[in-house]
Amino acid sequence: MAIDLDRCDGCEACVVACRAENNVAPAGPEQAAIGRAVEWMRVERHVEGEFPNVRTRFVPVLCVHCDDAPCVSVCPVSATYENPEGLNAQIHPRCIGTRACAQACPYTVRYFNWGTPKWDAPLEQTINPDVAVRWKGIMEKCTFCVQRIRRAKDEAREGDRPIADGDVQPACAQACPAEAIVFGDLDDPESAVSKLSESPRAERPLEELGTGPRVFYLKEGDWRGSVGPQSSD
Amino acid sequence: MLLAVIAFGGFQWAHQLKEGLIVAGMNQPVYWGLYLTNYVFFIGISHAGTLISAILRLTDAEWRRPITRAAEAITVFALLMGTSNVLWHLGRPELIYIPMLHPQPLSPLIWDVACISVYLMGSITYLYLPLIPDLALLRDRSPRLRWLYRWLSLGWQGTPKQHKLLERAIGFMAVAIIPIAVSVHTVVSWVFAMTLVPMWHSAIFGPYFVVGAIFSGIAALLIAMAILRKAFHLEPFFRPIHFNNLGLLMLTMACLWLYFTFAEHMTVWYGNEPDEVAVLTSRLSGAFSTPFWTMITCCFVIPLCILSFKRTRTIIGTVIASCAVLIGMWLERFIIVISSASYPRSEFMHDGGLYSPALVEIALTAAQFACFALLYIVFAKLFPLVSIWEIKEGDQTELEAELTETAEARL
Amino acid sequence: MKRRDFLKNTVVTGTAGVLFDACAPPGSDQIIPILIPEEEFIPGVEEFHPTNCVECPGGCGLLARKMDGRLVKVEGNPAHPISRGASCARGQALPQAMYHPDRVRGPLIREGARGAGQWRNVSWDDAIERLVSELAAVQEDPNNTLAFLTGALRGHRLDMVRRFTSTLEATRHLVHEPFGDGAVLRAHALTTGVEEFFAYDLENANYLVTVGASVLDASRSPVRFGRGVGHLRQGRPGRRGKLVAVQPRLSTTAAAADEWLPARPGSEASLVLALAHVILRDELYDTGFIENRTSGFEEFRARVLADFEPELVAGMAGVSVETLERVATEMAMYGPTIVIAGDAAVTGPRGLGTAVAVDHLNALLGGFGKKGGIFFNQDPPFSEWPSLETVAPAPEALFANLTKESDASSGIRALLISDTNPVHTLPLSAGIHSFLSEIPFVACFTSFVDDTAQMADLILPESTPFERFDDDVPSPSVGIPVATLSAPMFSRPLYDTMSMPDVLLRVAAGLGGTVAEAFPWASYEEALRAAWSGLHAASRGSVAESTERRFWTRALAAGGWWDEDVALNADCLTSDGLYRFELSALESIGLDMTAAGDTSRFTLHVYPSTAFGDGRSAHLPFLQELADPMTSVRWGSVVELNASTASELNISDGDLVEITSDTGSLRVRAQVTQGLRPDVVALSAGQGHGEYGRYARGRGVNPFSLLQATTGSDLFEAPLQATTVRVIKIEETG
Amino acid sequence: MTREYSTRRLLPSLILLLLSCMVFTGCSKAGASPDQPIAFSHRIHVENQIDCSYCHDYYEDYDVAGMPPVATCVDCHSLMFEEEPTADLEKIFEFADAGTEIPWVRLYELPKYTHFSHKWHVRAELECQTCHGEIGTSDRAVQHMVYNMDWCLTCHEEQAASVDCVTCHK
Repeated sequence: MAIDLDRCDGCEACVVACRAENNVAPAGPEQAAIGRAVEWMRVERHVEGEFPNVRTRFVPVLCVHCDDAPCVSVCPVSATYENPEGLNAQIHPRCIGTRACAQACPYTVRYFNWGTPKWDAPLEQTINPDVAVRWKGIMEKCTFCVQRIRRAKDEAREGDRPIADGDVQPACAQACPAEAIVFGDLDDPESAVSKLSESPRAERPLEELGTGPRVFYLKEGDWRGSVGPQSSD
Repeated sequence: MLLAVIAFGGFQWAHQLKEGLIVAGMNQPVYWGLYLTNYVFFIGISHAGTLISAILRLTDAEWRRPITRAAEAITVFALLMGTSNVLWHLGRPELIYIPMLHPQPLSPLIWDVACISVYLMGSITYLYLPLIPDLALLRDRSPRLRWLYRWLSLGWQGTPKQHKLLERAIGFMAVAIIPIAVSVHTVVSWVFAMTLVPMWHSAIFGPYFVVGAIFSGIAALLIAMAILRKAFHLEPFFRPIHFNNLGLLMLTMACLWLYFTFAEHMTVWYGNEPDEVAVLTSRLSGAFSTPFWTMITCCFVIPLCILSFKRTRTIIGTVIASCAVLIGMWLERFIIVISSASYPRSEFMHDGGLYSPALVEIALTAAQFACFALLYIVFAKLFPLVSIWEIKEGDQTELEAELTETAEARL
Repeated sequence: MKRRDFLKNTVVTGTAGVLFDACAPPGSDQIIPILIPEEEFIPGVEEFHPTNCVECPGGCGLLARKMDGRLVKVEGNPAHPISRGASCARGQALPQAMYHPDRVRGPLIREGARGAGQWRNVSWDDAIERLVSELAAVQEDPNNTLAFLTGALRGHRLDMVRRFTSTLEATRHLVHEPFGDGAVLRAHALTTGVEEFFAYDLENANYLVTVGASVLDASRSPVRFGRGVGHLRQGRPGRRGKLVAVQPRLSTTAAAADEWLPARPGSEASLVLALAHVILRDELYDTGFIENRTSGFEEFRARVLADFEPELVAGMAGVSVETLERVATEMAMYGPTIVIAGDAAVTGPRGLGTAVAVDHLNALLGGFGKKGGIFFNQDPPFSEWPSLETVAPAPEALFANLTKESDASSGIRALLISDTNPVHTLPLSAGIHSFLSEIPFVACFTSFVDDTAQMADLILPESTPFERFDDDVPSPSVGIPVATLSAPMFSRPLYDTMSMPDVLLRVAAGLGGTVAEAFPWASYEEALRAAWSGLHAASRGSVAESTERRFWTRALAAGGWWDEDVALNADCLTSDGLYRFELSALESIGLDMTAAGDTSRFTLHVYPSTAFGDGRSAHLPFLQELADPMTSVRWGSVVELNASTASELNISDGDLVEITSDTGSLRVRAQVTQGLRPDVVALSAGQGHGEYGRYARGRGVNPFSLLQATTGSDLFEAPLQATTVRVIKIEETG
Repeated sequence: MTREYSTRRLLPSLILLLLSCMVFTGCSKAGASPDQPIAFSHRIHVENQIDCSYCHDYYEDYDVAGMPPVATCVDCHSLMFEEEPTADLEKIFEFADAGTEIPWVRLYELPKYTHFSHKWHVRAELECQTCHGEIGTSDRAVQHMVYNMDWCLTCHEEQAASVDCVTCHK
């Protein structure tokens, strides 16, 4: 996945889209107030400088599906693992809730079900059948919308064709108005995301830790110089 | 009264089982709280016994004879308490057996499980073996519970053959238990050190924890001894000399501990890696400054003042010092666990709530200390806390000589 | 046991259908797919039904995802010219509006005192009978009047209401839309003769200046503007456009911008004209456009050159001369450039001036009709409904102005309210409460008992977009004719609800006579089909079919009709077809703004919330839980203070402060920020509902309660940055 | 003597342990056969050459196999004049007249956190019997077995199907 911070305007459509797609129940005012809100996708805000010269960056933060993930190695029961496609998946029934993975994750993108997720009836009617509803005492995290990947594969298999670039769109990427989020197969050199990952603006979060994140951030470009004088058209 | 505390703890736990950890105080990013703190703390205490008594046994320090068992008992019960924390800590305690069924060898937690279970077995045996002859004694003398003692004493007859066997067994255990004990706390430290979390990811965490463990262990032992001394009138056995010697041992540990603490924080300060410094400042001047400086005082200043002078190195003195050390060491564990967890890498986590323990966590902590005390007392009631046969065995005069000699050496 | 439940129970699959069958809500067993027969409903198979979003003026086309007979999610409709497959946070939360636990599940009649919140359930027949009798009674007495109060309706809902109000005797159509940017529309009308939002060709623009308008968070269409700015930035390899935001607060838009000009509230018009001054002075304007397609240029030029030298404006606006000079030059050099005005900047005494000044600036840069510039909306070729013999309807009046007139309500005997919540979004001082209390009969079309509905006598529950026929003509659009169409995705609504146009039809029938004749349709669907037959007749655009019937089906399936091939146009509709450099609106604009004398008072800046807009989305838990992009606040509100101001007042983050205006005061936690002018405090609209379902009730504070009501006749909605307030720290004990 | 002394004491506890193990393992066993509202016989229908898909009309193309609406039953049974009406046949028509479906009692249910598709298993040419046993020749529907993950995995490994967790877990 590649996220273009220059396009991102912090509208947080991705955050709600993710909630709706993955059945993330709201924690409610009391719990949210003490840091129990679950957001597989959240938008971090970095404000620098003093009035009036303030620079702001919005950074959508989600599981970066590390190539060499700290969370995977610390789990005592391999409830989280890296699948052949490079997704870091969380297998809920196996999880026993040591929260070691959460503590080990340098990106703090693993979330724990402190209590039983609540849906005031009939809100539970909006639950997406493709995604399991988690229960108390287990970890959960971004799956890159694995259920959508599965559907896309099924369709590809149905029409027996290979799965094409852009067939799979996670909820966040689909919702993003600015088209800042691009998802695809990094192993396919032709895919849009591979090309973006080659961009000079591309950088990987906390790469120095050697986690090998699979999410690239394209940092903001400089306006000057990138635009020639007024073109007649 | 202890029972009441335990009962309340149990009730709170039931509540937590029903509602989930939502009733506890932990949050994001502080996923680990008081339970882990207690876990590390008790495991630390456990090093008292076995390690000390084993070392002393091997070095044939004669003065050890009366105190070994008291120490070994601490080990076993502290371990039980420590491991029990895993139950409260887990999100799904009902699945606590899964790590045995599907272990994931790369996980430090699995190493932990392995080491601690071995250690627990080991120390129980190590407590049990020297107990056998005394049990036999009880079987023959005690007015009540004979069936129990008979069952436990495995038909000990005190024949030379059995003695030889026992001695060898004890000798072997004494050797075996030391590396295990050391490994246990090293591994416990690795649970933290193996992550990339600021101020956990440190190479000296292993020895640091071991030192801390022995440190707190001695403290616990001293307190226990003092209490038993009063409660069971064991003055003849637990003599000032014991407190004196252990006090000195503790003093050394205090210095060692300070050295490690200093080294740990110094490197961070000098390295000046922003995320790590964030944690450091929180300890030195930030949210965790109070516990931090209390810790320094309790773990170093107080013991130093009391233990370095013979005049104050009395029973009372050492006990006061020990209490201080225990408090300090608990705080140390607390700070290590919580402060690092509270300040994750800033680039990706801005608003993280600070952690404050909830009722259930405090209740369970109290319950554990109570339970620990209770078990210890029960044990003391049922079994002789002083190894009768060993003292018998050790020729009195020889012992006296050894004692005075060491005493003179100190003066 | 219904077959569907039976299926849910029997199929071997882990669908949530099974999971939650136990706690299925009452009435949910009415949910039956409409497009495919009940028998064909297969668990685990997804369907997508096009619908339209009603949360904001954006008018996105959506696809609603249905599984196991339930609405589980919405996505943007990829074909729709506005959404292009995307959606915003508010759109994503929409399904929760349908399954909200506190939805009104059937018509309610007030029991006990007004506002007491005691209701009696009645059947639709009774409800409509009541409505008819009330309206009939009003009609009898000639000096009675009836008023229909709505938000800024679009599509044929608006036509239905207009038709209704114009057929009934002595009936007024009142409008209240707090962030409706009415001044911008008026300005457009004055300068170009087009009283509609412009369409901006952002994809091809290089330079975008927003004056007050937070186009990326809440104003107008976050989705359309979000995509536009995305392209402006990185859509074209080697060319990166620039975004400049002029507003006192660092809004999400300003934060995303390359440059933020924190102009003093009220100085925007002068600032814009100062930019114009530089462009005129240095003769950087588009001479071709000025000469051929505008009128009144010279007068404008004279005025601007005379009165708005950057040196003079800079001090007043709090923006340096250099910045003004530079930005103006950049605008001219690195075009195509678009300037957009909106929100707080276009309210209050100088609001219209600002809007007009911005139009003029666009004209100077020759933005109209240029690639990467400004175009006018084109209406879809709907066929007209049979014309009425009665006189044309009186133009919509602004509710905000009406309420404050002392004997305003004297004539009004009955009031119908739809798609607006004035009790929440009007300043307290507007006297809305007394206004309503003087009206004998108030009826509300709404899905929820909100602050206004609480004051009603009759509540007529609305169907959600997923349960009703509806159409929409997005505004602002993208310059091509676009009509969104949505059909119910369930054969029956979840609850006993009916959409407002259908109710009007039944009421009209009940009233009989000319009114009944004016509404010759059995259902709103029929009325829509009648109108949409025009699109079929046009036989162009995205849906072209042989028969009208097939056209309708295809249009329903496609989610609307639009014509991408039509040529964009920007021909002014003024008398002479030229752009008019209107000056009268600029009369009031000058340099008379003196620096605030009383330093203990701050200007209160009220802005639309990213999550809630004007507050109409505040009832959705997903949005309440959403951390605001700039303040990170959830489930509540904070007041933003500049860091230096805060330290002067000895206020730090999280302190409880009291904000007092002449008309009210409220207590809220403070948030200290660098992203705000020191002489301004900022509060977000949207929270502080007295009634609006369990998730919104009593959450946060409502800044409208502090605002002073509009004064004078030609003003628009309440001024959002003309109120001054005092801020004091509240010492909390314990 | 020491040894035997102790072993004798240990024996009872060992036996106790064994017993408890047996109890636990005994908990999950297949073969459940709840009483259905109608004594439906798969055998008879199969012998009458009625294809599975006639009633379970989704199993080839969808995740779920599907259960027939009562209408499907009526379609045939209302035409078979020669068959003598039994009480159970009557019930069919009762349900049909009442406009309610037959509340069959469910035999197989997979956990909520798993994803299963009949389609791909049918396309992989698995016999129905593999999972559902000899239901086609029995007069009473009996739960063939309780599926557990190991069972699934063994087959997946044999068939070289995906054994990636997220293939089935959701």
